[in-house]
Amino acid sequence: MSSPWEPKIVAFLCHWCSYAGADLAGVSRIQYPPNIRVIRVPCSGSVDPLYILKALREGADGVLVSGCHPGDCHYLSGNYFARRKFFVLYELLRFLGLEGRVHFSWVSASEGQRFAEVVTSVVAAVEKLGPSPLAGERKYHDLA
Amino acid sequence: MRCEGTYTPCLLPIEEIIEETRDIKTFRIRRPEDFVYLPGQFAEIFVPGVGEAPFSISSSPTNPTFLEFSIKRIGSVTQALHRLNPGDTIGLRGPYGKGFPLEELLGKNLLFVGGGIGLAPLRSLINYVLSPEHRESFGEVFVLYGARTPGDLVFRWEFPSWEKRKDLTLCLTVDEGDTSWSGRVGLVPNVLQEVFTRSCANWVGIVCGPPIMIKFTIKALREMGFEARRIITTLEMKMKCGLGKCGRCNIGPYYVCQDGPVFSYEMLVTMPEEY
Amino acid sequence: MTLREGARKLLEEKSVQGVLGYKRGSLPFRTRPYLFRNPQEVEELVFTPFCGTNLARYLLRLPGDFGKVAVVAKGCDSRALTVLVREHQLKRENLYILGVHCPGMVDWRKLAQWKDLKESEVAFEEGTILIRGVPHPLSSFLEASCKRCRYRSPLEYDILLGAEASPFPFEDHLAALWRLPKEKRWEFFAQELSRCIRCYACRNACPMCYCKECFAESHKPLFIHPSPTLRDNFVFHLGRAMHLAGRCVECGACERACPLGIPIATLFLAVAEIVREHFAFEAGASVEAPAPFVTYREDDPNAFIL
Amino acid sequence: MRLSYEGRLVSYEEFLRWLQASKAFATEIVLSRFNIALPSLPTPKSLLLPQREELYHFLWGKREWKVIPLPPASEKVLLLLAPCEAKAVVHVLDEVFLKNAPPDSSYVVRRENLTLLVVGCTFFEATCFCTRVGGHPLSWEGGNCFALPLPFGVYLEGEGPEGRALEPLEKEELEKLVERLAKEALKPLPEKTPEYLYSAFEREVWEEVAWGCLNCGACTFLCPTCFCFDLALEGKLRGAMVRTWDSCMFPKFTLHASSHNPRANPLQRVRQRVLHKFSYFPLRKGKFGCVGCGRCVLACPVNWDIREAVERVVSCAL
Repeated sequence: MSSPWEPKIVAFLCHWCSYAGADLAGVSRIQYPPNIRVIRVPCSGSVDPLYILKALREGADGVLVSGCHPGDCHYLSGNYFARRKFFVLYELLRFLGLEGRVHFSWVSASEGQRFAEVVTSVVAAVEKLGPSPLAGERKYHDLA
Repeated sequence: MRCEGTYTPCLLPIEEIIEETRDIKTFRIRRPEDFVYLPGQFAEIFVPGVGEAPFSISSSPTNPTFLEFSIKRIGSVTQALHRLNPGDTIGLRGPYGKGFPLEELLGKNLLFVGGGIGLAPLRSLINYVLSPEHRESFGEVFVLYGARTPGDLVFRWEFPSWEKRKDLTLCLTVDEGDTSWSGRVGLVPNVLQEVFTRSCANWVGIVCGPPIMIKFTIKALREMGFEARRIITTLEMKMKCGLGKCGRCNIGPYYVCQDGPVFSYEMLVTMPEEY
Repeated sequence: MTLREGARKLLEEKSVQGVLGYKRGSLPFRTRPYLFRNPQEVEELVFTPFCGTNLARYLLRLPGDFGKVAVVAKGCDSRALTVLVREHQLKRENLYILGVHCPGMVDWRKLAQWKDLKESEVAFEEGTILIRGVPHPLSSFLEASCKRCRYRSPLEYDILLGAEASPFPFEDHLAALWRLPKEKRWEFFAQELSRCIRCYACRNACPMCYCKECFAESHKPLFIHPSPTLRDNFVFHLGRAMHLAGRCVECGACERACPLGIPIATLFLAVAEIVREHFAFEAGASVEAPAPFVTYREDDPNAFIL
Repeated sequence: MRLSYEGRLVSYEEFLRWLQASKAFATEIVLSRFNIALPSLPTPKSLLLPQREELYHFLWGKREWKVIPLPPASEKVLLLLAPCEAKAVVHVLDEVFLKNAPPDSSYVVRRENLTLLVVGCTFFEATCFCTRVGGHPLSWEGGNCFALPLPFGVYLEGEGPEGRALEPLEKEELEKLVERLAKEALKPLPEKTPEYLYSAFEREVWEEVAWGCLNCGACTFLCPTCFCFDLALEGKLRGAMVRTWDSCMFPKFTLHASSHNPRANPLQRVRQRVLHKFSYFPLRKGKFGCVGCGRCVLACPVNWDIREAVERVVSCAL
């Protein structure tokens, strides 16, 4: 019943840039792996590190947070604040030996191609790591 | 009701949903044959994917075909319940608790005082008493029911059938009337002293409603001369198991889920005030 | 002036409503926080290398109208007080800080191997601990957070009492962990985090965890399940670590509180280290410097971003 | 059940061989006394009432909900535990999960598969107070067998390996031990303790007693008698109803959906823990809900001591 493992990646995308970038990738018919589940957020600065941890807890093998390039934030400085939080989380996860599961990127609304490249590289990185050691929910999948 | 495992619910479809007020709905489900219960008992309702919560049964055990639960939208489980439609599945386990002390009520006149959704457990007993097979075992029935506004009165669809009867006095009141309301306006404990003017001999007061209403109604009943053991009320506590095991509904030496939820005022005064 | 004299004077002069300090516990080598209300009680006030509880935690529980309170503070405690004052949880004018030099906190659990050891059989000397007359290096009995302590004397105080304690070597167990391959690190943390029973002792002992409702117990939204699986424990401890970024004063109260002896402070110390190294900030070390997460620089680290 | 002195003596080697042949677990208290390698448990509770237990699974599939009951997986186990811990199983856990109808279906299975080997105590630790609450270091009430580690071998009663009778000198040694323990034992709490405490519910002394407590759950989770649990759902379209330990120390324990909380402040929760063990449970079941193992005293981050709390309140109520 169980199909081969495919990484599941939760992507928090800023409404003003990366989400539009993902849209552009779509309408431009740029191919990228279908492993991401997109959650649209108003700004990368609104992504509490808890959301990222929660995504991992709920069974995501990887998480991608993508916002506007530095200087381009719709709310002027949301992504700068986000960068500090993400850096600490990134380093902390690295300290725990869980690097490579949580990724951050800056992708603007005009960078459809770049969005596809980011997703491709994130999926490849997570694929290399294999299933997340935290994704325990998966066991209920055998019920059906 | 038999199910494999002490905490496993039986899945049943909702037959009918009655909209009582803007935040209260009555859910009707088919009564499983082995679901034997008494008025005042409760059951745990499981909403798949959301959670489980205890609710008192608002239908009378004399009704063989269905069970009713009147549920106010407050927490996550009740919110999920309110989103369900007839035909949707819920889980049921129970009945739990002790229910009203029917033996002690035999031959007595019964004064029911309900507030808001607190009428739900009382309704089970009222309809039990009114049923042809039990009516003769009890004396007079007086029902005083109040709610915040006319729109908050539950079971209004049933009141005509109660009002028709000669052996029941129904008195409704609201804290705050509106243009459609021609009835009484006033807080339940105050109205009680106005409308219930008989001698309290051989009467038992049965009170259920929000904690503050219970508190003042009991005070009023005491002033009217009701003995502590002749005042019966129900307590509400956070519950999980319903079986006196999980520990959270513990008040003094009692577990509300197992020894209650119905308590006499006589018992209540011996308990620490942590409810 | 000794600590007791100082405390007694404050209470006798009625310049404070109480002195928050430590008194001897019911078991050897244990102390417990206590609010001394009258000068006679002060005889029981102690300060030993077993006073690890961060008293700032208890200030948060005093009623709002308590008035002025004196508090015994080591280096880390004084940092906690500074952070709490900055975060408007405490009023500096309501505090009288009785600063004490910290001798380093000793892990009482490490003394359990000596059966029926009495307090009188243990003595402290320059960098050593004498147990039944036998000297042992003090550092092997110290709490991990104390071994990498930078501020053994309080940074903020109204009066500084007692003799300066002798120094002990700085020992960085974080660096040793960083040197391990990442698989080994995860193995270590996964094992330690799985042991957690989520009694929340670490959180409740933490002076910085004063939220009215913790995300760990919140039902709406629900972040984690109450059962202690690795993934839920992971979110709990990392979530807390993120909440403590730039706020953790490295007191190690969490680790001391853990009934299972999980080296949980490691996570929070690591975060404090990251913040120190990259954002040049130390919680409670300065009153003026802005907290790291309420400010930013355009040249903050960016290389980790794709 | 007290010592009959009619038991038998086996050598340590033989005893260990027998343990290894049976599937034996030991609690940490017992292990600290034996130098043997057995899988350890913090308390017997972790075996009978695991901290996480999936009660049933549910799933949405083929346009309908399904509930799948999970039969408890349990193997025959020999559990080595101290007399106080055995009392916790027999006096409290069995009382709540077996005798209090209806019995808890998964507890029943696990309990049936459990053989209790009570290991007698030859000394009191600084945290011990079993004799205060009606226990005894050599009692094996409710156990299937009893073992007492002595200098010359293991004294056994009940089930277990064959052995030889005690020599008169050995018997004398055993009697001496019993005498010494009797001398060192703390005297029991006043018989009316539950009533005293109950009557002191509203006393101000609670404020002083509850003051230092941090309101964490370390004591309740490590307590062998604390049985309170939570039923919490996991998953949305498929998942499980999970039973997990809960603690009366947590503010959410009694929080109603309406946001009313009968025990909202820390003092009330500390009082609940003390009274439930020393007053409510005894008034209901006729025996203390505390067995005096002292784990909570040892585990407390701030050395809050339940022994002192009980004594303080009882002395106020007298």
